[in-house]
Amino acid sequence: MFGKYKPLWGEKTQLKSSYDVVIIGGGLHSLATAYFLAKEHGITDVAIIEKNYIGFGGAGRNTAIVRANQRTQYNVPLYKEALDLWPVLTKELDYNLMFNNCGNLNLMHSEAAMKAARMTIATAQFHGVESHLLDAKEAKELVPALNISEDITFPIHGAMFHPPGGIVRHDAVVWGLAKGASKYGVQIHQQTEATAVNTKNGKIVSVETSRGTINTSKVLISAGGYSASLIYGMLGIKLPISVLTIQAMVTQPLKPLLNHVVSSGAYHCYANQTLKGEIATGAHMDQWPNYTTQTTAHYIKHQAEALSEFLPCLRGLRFMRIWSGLADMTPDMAPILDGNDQIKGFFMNCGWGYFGFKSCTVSGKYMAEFIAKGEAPDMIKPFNLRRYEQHKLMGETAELVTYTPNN
Amino acid sequence: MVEIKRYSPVAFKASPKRTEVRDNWTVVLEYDGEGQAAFGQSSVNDNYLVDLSHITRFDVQSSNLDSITPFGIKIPQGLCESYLQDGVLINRMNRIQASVFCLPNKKNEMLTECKCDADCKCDPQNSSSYTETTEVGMCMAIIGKNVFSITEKLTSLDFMDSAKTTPFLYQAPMSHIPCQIITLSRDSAKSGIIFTASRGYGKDMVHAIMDAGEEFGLKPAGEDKFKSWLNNL
Amino acid sequence: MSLTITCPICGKRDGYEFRFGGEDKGPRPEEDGLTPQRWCEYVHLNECVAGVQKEWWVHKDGCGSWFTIHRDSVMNVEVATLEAHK
Amino acid sequence: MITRINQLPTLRVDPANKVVFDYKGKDYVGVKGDTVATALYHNGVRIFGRSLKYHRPRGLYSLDGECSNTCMEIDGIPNVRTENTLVKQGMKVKEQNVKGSAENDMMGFIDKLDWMMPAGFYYKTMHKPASIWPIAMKQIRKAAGLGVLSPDFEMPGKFDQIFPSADVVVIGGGPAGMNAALAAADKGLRVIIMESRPWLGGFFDYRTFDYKDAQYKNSKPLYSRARELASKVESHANIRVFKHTSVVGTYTNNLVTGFQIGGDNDKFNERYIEIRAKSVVVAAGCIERPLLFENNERPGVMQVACAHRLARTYGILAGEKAVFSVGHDLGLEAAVDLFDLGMKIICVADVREDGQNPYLMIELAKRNIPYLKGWVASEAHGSKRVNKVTMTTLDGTISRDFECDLVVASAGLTPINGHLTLAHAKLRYDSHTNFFVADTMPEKTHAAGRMLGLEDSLSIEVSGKLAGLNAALDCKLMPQSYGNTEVDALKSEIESFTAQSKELPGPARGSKFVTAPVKGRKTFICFDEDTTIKNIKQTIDMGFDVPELIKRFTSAGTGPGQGGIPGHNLPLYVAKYTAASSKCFSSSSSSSIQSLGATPKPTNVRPPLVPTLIATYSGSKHIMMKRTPMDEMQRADGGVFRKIGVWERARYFSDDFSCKKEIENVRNNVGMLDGSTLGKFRIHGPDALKVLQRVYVSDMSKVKTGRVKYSAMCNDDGCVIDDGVVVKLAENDYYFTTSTARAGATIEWLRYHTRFDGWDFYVVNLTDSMGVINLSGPNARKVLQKITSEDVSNSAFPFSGYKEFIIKDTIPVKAMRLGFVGELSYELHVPSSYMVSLWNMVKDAGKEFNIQNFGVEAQNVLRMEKCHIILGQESEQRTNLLDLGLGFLWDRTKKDAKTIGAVALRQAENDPTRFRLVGFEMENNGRAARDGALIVDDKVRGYVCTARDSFTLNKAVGMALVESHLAKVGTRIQIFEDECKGELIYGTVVPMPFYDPDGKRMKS
Repeated sequence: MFGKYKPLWGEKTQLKSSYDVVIIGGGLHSLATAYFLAKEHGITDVAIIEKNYIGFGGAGRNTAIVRANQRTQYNVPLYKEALDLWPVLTKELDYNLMFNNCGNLNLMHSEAAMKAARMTIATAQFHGVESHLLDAKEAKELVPALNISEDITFPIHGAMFHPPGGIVRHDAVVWGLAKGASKYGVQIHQQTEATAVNTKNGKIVSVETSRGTINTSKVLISAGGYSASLIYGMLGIKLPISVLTIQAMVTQPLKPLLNHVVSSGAYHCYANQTLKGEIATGAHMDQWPNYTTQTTAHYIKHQAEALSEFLPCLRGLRFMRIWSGLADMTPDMAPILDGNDQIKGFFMNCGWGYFGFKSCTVSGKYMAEFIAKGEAPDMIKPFNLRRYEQHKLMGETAELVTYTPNN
Repeated sequence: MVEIKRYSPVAFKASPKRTEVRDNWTVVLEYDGEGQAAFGQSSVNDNYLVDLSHITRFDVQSSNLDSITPFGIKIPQGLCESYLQDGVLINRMNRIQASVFCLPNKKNEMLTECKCDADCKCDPQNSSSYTETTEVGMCMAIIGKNVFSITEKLTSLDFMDSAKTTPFLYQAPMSHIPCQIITLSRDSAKSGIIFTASRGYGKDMVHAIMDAGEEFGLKPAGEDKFKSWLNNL
Repeated sequence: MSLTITCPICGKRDGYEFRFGGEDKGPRPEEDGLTPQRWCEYVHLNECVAGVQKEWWVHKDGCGSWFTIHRDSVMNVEVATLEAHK
Repeated sequence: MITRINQLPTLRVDPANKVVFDYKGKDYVGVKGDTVATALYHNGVRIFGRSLKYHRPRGLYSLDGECSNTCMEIDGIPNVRTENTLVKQGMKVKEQNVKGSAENDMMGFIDKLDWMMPAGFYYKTMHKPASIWPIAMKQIRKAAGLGVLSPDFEMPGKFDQIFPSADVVVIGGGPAGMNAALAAADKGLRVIIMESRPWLGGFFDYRTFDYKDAQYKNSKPLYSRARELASKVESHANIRVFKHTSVVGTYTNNLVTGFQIGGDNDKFNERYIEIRAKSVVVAAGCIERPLLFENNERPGVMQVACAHRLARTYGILAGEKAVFSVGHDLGLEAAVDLFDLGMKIICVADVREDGQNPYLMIELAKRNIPYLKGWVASEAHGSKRVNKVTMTTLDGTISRDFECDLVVASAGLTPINGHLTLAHAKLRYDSHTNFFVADTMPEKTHAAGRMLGLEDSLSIEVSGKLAGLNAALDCKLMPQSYGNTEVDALKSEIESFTAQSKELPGPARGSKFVTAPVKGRKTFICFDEDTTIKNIKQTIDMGFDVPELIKRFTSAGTGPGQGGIPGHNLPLYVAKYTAASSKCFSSSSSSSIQSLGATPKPTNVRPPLVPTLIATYSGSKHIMMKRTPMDEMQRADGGVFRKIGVWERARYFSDDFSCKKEIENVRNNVGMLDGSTLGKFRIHGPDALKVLQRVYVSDMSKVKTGRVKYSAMCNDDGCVIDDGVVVKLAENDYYFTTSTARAGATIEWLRYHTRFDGWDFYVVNLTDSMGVINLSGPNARKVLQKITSEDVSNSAFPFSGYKEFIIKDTIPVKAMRLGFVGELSYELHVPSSYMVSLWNMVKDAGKEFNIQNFGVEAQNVLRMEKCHIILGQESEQRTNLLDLGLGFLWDRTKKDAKTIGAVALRQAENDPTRFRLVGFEMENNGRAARDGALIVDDKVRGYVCTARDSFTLNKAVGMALVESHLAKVGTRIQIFEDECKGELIYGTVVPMPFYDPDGKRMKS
């Protein structure tokens, strides 16, 4: 049934002196791009260059929550396709990604939030994605632990219920994609640091790494929270990104209590129960740029205060572990998928903020097409970098941009 | 006919025993059960919360603060230093700004010796550098033996910082609300702070402080208790 | 991590009393001949330094001052100068 | 029940003081000072629970709660560490994760199925065919998890929080910590010492040992030395002692967090503690390294200190016949001491080849305890509890079985490094101590005691003293703290102690990492997650070669006890195994790859270091909201309140949330609204006007005395962030209002956007100082005229006028003629303390007109009919000033002002693809579309901002943001609402405003 224990993503190999495509960063978007480059476009001479180990960054630190209830029409179809891909990939990769489509319940705490939810729900439904507005009582029927009384900081008015969303085992996606990509011949080089990207006459020529130089005409940087720093550092391209540390935590494991993902914008908090029984909860970001994956005393206390109010039974539970990762935030909460613009052969996939997990497979799919064909597929055209100088922010958030990452 | 009264943003769950009407404020001099004795003379738990929201306060701003002398008193030069004289408490907020509190024991006839001309920089009511801020905030004092045991439940500020000398100003949050807090005394038997914060938070702030002070027997007290404490400093 | 920031008025305080105000990009650009690219750079684009950078902060829950500090974004600690911790 | 030894001087229980508690419905008796675990053990309970995956029986192992073995449900709270919880009268205790009982668990058979569940088996199974996954998932969920919590559980008890200040925080109340605290406190510094047990004393506390070569002048047992130190510490005026307090987090800049469990006289069950210190001393000591052998977690197997402390601290002998398999002198000491207390010691096996304390060897020999050097336990037997143990030589060549009911097993010590690593110490594996030791220490942090590898009592005490002095030096070197002479004296004192400590024994050699010569199918490296040695091997073979990755793949170290059990063994085992299996590593020249195998890399430790209740972290959180001066009166009038931003506001005044009556009353009569939440500011000083020119889009030099000017502030994208009115009080002296939401950020906005200009201006936030009554409706003037002698006629006080007057010679009023709701309106700004009086006057005056309150929702509809926008409702990130039709406010001529937003507006003004704000009415007398409905064709083209069935206009109208090609009057718009199932509704773009387009009503 289990056979021999062989390396899941291939034996370790020497770094070659050239590849068709070099991908910097060994996270989910990179692995997915490599997988689709190989599978869909027959480009298998691909090297993934990872400084630590695959899944070191956001891939292993995210909420594991997936959903397709975004705000704008540019995003919803993208995330819808991502949702549809989980079962497909489970089969293709022959690796159980453990998609638990338990549905997401996004709490609303004011009339204004209910209006915003209605717009989001209408947008979802317009694109064929299931999503409904519930009142507070209906929400409590779904999640009996909810406190729908008035005596909390943000009383619950209702909720946006999005049944097709849920949780995917994030580590499984990393390992599954690595397994799948390496099967096609993609080389994954861990413990290898990209130190420079060289250009000549506006074209990519090579990548320098801690293990030597690689000649290539195509480079993708999709290194999650580290992308913006790498892209500016290596190529001098500034991005509208602020890298923030985002934290999450789990409680001790418990028999089933929460059957849906519950989240609240006002409380800056989500909570769901993992298959193991832990309540995973998080969402806070310190509102200033950071490359640290440290956690804060401030936040774990804040989280306890928030949960104490809207899921009060959890007061009897213990926090067990808190960790953090990086989120590369853009002012309009939408990513930057671009390439062949400033430098020929240079592609970037960044700015996903805390949406990088939900989107990884589909972003990989379209970035692979972009790299293979040299032209951005329609699906991701709106996510270009130039939208900022054209004063056409995407509106994934309604919030106005002021001088700070948090406005 | 509607009676014209001024209301404090702060209300205690205690019944006033003696009151006095002053500039339309009904100032509580003493509450039932607080004990008649002057501060420091009653027996056990001498910890009191006093509402001083009625005392007149001013904001004063100028790029040349040295030229301004509220009620004839110089504004302290050091940042976040406070100065108490004749019942006037002046707190240096930053390079261009100070706050002025007229405590209950302030003398009334303070400006008689002022020799300024028309735009008198001593008289808050007459100079454009001043803005009256009495109404902006609540103002309360916590006095007694366990003041800093109470405040440590509400803020991480180090009131006992040996680098500071009383009175001094903190501009910082207490119970998450930005406050101006002046430490008047750190003498263990008669410690005391006076603070202001946005008026709207009055009700919740009292609740938070009374809850923190419960284990130390914190009680609401009238203005007289504060005056006797102040006179004892 | 537990950021503290030294306010020029109030001294060293808990970082949560402050609000971040962006990388230091200098004064507003002159408006004559300003291109959309240059303006976008001033308004939106960042260097995203993983290391020490000069940045703006306001003491929102304290004295209200705006000031700059140097901070190491890798360790999330205030440092004395750009050179420190490099 | 076993007899308690109740005469020991080391006891921390009071055997005379009985405590009755409930275990699974039956009364059990413990004594005061017992933990729940010791009380149960005393009562003969050996199986405390069943393990997560295999349902293996689990019992007492460490006595410090490092694993979930003894987690139970207490008083409805799941996963309580019974080893750290004092038993209390009436407590209700239950076992967890069992079907049946812990003793007879019907799920126990799973232990035999381990071959089906190799490392990460769930990734490879249960997805083929896809349809079985949802079913499998349900079963997994049911099987997983330990405790049970009901959704309506209400946490009992009182939880509190404190943020005390200190110069020095000492973590750990053992001999090193106490010495550190005393040293720093003697220098006049404020010290806090935190100790997780309910008493100070650390690992001296239970030891009667009195080494014959002891360095103390008056040789005495270690426990009395501990008590002597403790009484000094507790009586020191500068030291604050937090006992029964676990440190859960340490952070940069010396922030330390923890929680304290309340004692009998405390007013809290638990309280959260957060301290910002100037310097920190970490003297957290050591825990034992679990010994790896088959069934190494069978009930009856326990660590050295567990057996020793059970006897010495609680008076309980853990078993009758014990076999010891140890790697440290403390094991030998325990064997000798337990022997003396009456335990039969069958043999003591020691993995060390040499280095034993000769004195202890003599004592063992004196007692005829067989001593097996170079032997180790290889398998524990007995299905539910130990009845036999197989002992083996390290090379596995000779084995022997011993019958016993207790196996005392420990591979040696490992330091508790979490406090250091959380504060960013970098660890290095030290082959002398076999410890991970801190290579670089966090700033102003000092380690002391056993965690440095010290074993000699005096060395430990001196290291504590030194750490305390160094911490004191940190404090005294801080700016403006102390004079030079004091610092110099301290420095020389530190030097002399350093010299002294060099004379004392240094870090002891630690026992090597050994594993019993077994396959490891039931050798558990992590108890909580049921992770075996075999699992680790499988994982490494699959290419996971970093401990952190192995941890993720096998879950080792991610259970309730976190790294407590596997923290030391996992990295060492991985290093050993990867070094042995060359296939994991290519012949690559990269040194970073090669280095992976040989050097052990610690796994990450994360807060909280001890699992901490959410209730405890939450502490005594208070909801802090702002209330307006009219709060109570509006509630008395039936106001339905909502929390909006920082404020509580009256949104409705009846159950009719369409607000028909409130609206009609304003349109036809007169209503009053509490507008106190508006931001209000005074700006003055020589450069005040310049500032206004910078932040407002209009030409603010044109503000006329006695008039109000409406304008807007934009951000650098040209988007409107705020709107309000400005009044000129005097030259360079203005009063202005902002929207409620922007009030808090206004001053910083002004200062930010002028921070390079060096302008001289002063701003005062007067938001809370002024209550605001919005008096609106055709009868508003009549009402106002009744309370003031000021001429408020339309000619004396026209639309857009500003007036100051005094009501009844007492109440100063700033009055403005505005028209947000589209009627004759006065906005009266008065000092907040007078607000109640004025409100009553207005009500009194309005009685004859039947004046009524109106709330925020009524205002929302009224202004919508007038097409006045509310920011955030009719605007968002994608809309700028021009998109909203507010271009008339923008003065393009004041280029020198560098007005915020102007650049972006110029760049974007000819872009045809932007959104536009339009008014629309529903077709065919249809009902209003819901707010948030979409405007669509085959794509989304915009959305409805606000739309209502207008009682005033007798039709449904609204405002929407649409792409500009749909903005022309007369355009038909298709509206897609949520749940419409494809049934669109339709509207037509109409001119704005809908109500009183000429503004006659608000201007009359």
